Amino acid sequence: MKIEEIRKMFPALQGMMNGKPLVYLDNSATSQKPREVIDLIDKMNGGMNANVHRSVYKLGDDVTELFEKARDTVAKFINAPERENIIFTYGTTSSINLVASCYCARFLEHGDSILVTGDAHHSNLVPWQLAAERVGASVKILPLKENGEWDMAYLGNLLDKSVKIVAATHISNVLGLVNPVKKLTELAHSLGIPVLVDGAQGVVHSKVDVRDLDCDFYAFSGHKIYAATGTGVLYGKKKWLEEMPPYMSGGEMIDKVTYAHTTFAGIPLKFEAGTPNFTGTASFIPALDFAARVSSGDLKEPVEKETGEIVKYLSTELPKIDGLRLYGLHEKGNTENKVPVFSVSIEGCFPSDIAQILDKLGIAVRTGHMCAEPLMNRFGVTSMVRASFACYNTLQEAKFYLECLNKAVRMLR
Amino acid sequence: MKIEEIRKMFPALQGMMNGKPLVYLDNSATSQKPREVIDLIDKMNGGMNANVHRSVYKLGDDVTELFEKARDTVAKFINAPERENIIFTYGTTSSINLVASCYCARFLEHGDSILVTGDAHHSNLVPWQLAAERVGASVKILPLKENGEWDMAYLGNLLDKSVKIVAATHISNVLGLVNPVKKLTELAHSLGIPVLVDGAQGVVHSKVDVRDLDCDFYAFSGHKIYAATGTGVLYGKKKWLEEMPPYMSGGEMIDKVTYAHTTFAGIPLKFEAGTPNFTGTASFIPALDFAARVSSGDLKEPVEKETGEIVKYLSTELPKIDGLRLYGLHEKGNTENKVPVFSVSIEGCFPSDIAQILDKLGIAVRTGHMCAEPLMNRFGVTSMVRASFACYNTLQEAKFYLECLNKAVRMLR
Amino acid sequence: MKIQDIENEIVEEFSAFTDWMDKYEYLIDLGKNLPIIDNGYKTDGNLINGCQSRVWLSCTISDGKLYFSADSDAIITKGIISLLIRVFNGQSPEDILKSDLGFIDKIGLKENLSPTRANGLLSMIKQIKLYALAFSEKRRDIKEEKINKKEGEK
Amino acid sequence: MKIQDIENEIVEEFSAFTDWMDKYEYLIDLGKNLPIIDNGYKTDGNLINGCQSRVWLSCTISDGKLYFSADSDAIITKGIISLLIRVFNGQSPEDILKSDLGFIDKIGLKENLSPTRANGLLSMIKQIKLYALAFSEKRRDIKEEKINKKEGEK
Ligand SMILES: Cc1ncc(COP(=O)(O)O)c(C=O)c1O
Ligand SMILES: Cc1ncc(COP(=O)(O)O)c(C=O)c1O
Repeated sequence: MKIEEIRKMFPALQGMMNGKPLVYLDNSATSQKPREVIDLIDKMNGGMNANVHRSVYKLGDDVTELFEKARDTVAKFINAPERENIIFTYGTTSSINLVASCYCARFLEHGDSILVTGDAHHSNLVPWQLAAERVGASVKILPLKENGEWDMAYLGNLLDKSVKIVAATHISNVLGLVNPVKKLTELAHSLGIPVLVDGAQGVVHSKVDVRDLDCDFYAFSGHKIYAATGTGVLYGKKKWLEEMPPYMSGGEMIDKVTYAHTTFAGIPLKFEAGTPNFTGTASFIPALDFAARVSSGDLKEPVEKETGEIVKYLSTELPKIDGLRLYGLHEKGNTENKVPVFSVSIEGCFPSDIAQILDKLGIAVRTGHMCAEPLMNRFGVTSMVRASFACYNTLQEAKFYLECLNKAVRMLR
Repeated sequence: MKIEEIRKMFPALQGMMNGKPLVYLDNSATSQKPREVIDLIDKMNGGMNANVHRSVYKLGDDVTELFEKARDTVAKFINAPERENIIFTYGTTSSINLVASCYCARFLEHGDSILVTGDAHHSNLVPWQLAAERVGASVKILPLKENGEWDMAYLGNLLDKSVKIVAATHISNVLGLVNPVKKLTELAHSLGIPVLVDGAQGVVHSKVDVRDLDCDFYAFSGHKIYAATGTGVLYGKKKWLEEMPPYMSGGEMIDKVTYAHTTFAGIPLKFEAGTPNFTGTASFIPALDFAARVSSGDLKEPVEKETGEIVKYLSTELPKIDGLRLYGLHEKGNTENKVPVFSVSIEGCFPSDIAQILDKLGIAVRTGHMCAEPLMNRFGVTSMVRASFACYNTLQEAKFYLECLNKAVRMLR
Repeated sequence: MKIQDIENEIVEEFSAFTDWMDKYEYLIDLGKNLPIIDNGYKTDGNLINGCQSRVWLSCTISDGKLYFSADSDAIITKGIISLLIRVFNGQSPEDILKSDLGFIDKIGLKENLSPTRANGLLSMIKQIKLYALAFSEKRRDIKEEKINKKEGEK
Repeated sequence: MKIQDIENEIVEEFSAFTDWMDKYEYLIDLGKNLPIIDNGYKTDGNLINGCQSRVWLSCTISDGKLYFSADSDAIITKGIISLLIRVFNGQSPEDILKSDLGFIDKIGLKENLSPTRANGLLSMIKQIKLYALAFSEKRRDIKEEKINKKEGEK
């Protein structure tokens, strides 16, 4: 019943699709927004709107204050040591591109290498490929085991002196496994190698503490964690952020500009060129307030309970479908580190056919390579069907999904 | 009276500041939003929300359609030949950085140069400085005349074979003069040199036709033209966009990805890495629908009339204030190419003092270097006071501004 | 039979279905029965990449009429392809160029042709029209022959 | 006089003003009368960059008490500086470190100390406290002397 109350906070969940009540299971692609987020954006667009920083009037003060409060909120949410560790970007992709561009410009040289985990989203692979190409460095891949876990056995060999940075997936958007990021970071640090964590899914499905993880960078998107689209975060340790050159330039990220030469502001502004998405970014405040209730507040217990049941249910029931392969499950059916993200392929049933039938039944799932083509190749498929659940999804929806999936399979075979 | 009706479409204009009715004259920094924009964003956040591209369910189709319709809307608004000419970015700054990075990566070499107009906003200067620095090229500046116009006499000498691109300001955010961009482009093209136009203000205050201007790139921000924050446009000719390497990478901008190598999608997607700000970007539809009414529709006449009167009034009355210098006015008091952006300095009155007093009177203006420090240096000041008017501002507000400015001066002297 | 008549015929057939499930089951059946393209023609040259599913299309001309065979890895897509082929097969390039395929909307499959679905169908229709265009221009001076996509694009 | 007492005195004085204009006019007057910092001290070392306006601050110690002189290119900022100097001048480093400047809020000038205004005032207060900190730690082993910002920061 608690989940039903949570659902009421999200207007989108009251919607219909193709004449059926919407069952939204594409949360790893983007989350729905709680009422408080919608209202804040509405309020800002409707009046609390003025460009941030350096204005000398009340309205501008108010918006700037909100924008900077969002920085405090994010810092607190991931337990960053200081607010200056938080750079606002436009999403995980732009956060990672920033590091791939600026860290590598400063620290990557010909012959060096970058280690990327094999479950990487394109956004945490391609920027490194391009950065490596630019200087003649290479990208190495940490292989995956058959069940989707990192194959840590390879790590010793891969982590050598040539590696200048490790790019790791906290939780893969395909496999839904919480990876041993802390352990990886310890190992990398023992060789003096920094670690960037792609937390696009990790920040949604686990309680993130960047000081505990001790990672050097942590990237995530606002739109996947209840905030507005076009918002993102890059957490970085100060020592790196201060050493790195700026990424984009222009606007208020400067110290002094002449026609001949420019010096730059300190962090975080150095990395925030141009007018930021101040309205969207301010929505981190209500979004993360809500997320904190889920990860450590009053909603933790009911959500954990429901999610746990969903994971158990689908981990057990999905494989009963004839010819179905479920990707990303810890050995011996251990569901401890599994989050409610279920990617499958089913013999004789093409993913987009399944999704089309589910669509007619009101269910939104994702199919295709899910921006992880090499991962598809790893498992010998071109496409999967993914159902990804959020804190507002119910066991009942999981059951309905299974029922409809079975129906689709019957129709297609 | 027509203007009063326009004002009613903007909820923010009904607001108060410091207990006084808000007189918002900081429109060059960011515009207020019409009801239709606010409502669309509200509707999307409240239900019409799913990640764009490649989804196989109705909700995703609907959002994708809206996002792509925004592309058509923008293309039509600036008369781009094809929808593929339109790249969605996060603002003018990110549009210009994209070109400075990708065009220069491909076409700028050691010893080359870039010509930037002397009225450039930092966002159209610093990215070129950094791009030039990277390869050992230089940045040349087209000087300004005392009245703020480009000094075209220098152009012949400056435009030589070493110049690989010209970065021009359509309308300066400080001077408010419509620059002869078409003429500049003709000259540059006669030498085979492409031209990027910073249209952050130009797109708001003039009817932009990129085919008529014949510029190679045109950049602008959504938030200054009634759309959501965190949105922007880069128009580019296909021949350049196709030749340029991608900027950010990751997400759906790929063709094929393997661990070893990646190939990229065609334009425009090649330049749109990661989840775009789809909700914000969709707001270009109602925003530009409104802007089109102002630039060429039923609101053109009343707005032109009111704006014309504001320009005449302030161009005449401001200079009557003792010790006041008004920057950016065509010779002989010609106000034809002047848009309602008025930057001044007043002897013995420091800009931020003036703004603080105006703030108490409900008036929002901007002070400081306005992201154009070299331009301040050019005129021997560190700071100005700028009042910038939008289609919804009235002559009455201009009069009130003048009255309050006089009051501030009296208090400060 | 004229394109418009075949379209009408299909609309008539689909009017018998009372809900989407019957319709989809019919499409799936059609898809299953679509004569698989000769493996020889399932080449990269005949491939239309659609992100969600791939479509292969090959075209033959005989007696001034065009004939198509096609395949897809998605069965519903294949079912729709089979409808398209039924409409287009044996038609003249000119008639194909003129057709607007209004029946797709009428039988309620519009979303399958939307560019957002990226299932290759839209590109396939574009390709069919390109073939038709190529033949309508070339037919006077070409022999009956099989051409592959690359030629059709010229 | 103690810091708190001076603060109370200022609050008392400001309570006479019925509207913001009187208050601002008073501040402007104060600003005009603020003894301009010796040009010799208007150095880069004493400059606090505040984007909207610049502030120069110099500090002297005498008899274990701190004395400040300052300037700004904005007159209202200067007026507020003059209030701050009135509060801090002749105080011991320890008392300065303990002060919370609650009077600024009480007299309704809070927004002037907000970081968003970037007028240098907040940095100036930080700098004053840094001086106080430096002297409270060093006073036992230093002679009375003038120090510049760089030293104060140590
Ligand atoms: C002329 C000009 N160029 C560029 C910009 C930068 O725009 P944004 O901050 O939206 O990226 C602005 C806005 O301040 C501007 O007025
Ligand atoms: C693991 C992972 N990394 C990166 C991204 C990219 O995020 P965005 O598209 O918001 O930049 C995603 C989202 O699809 C993701 O799931």
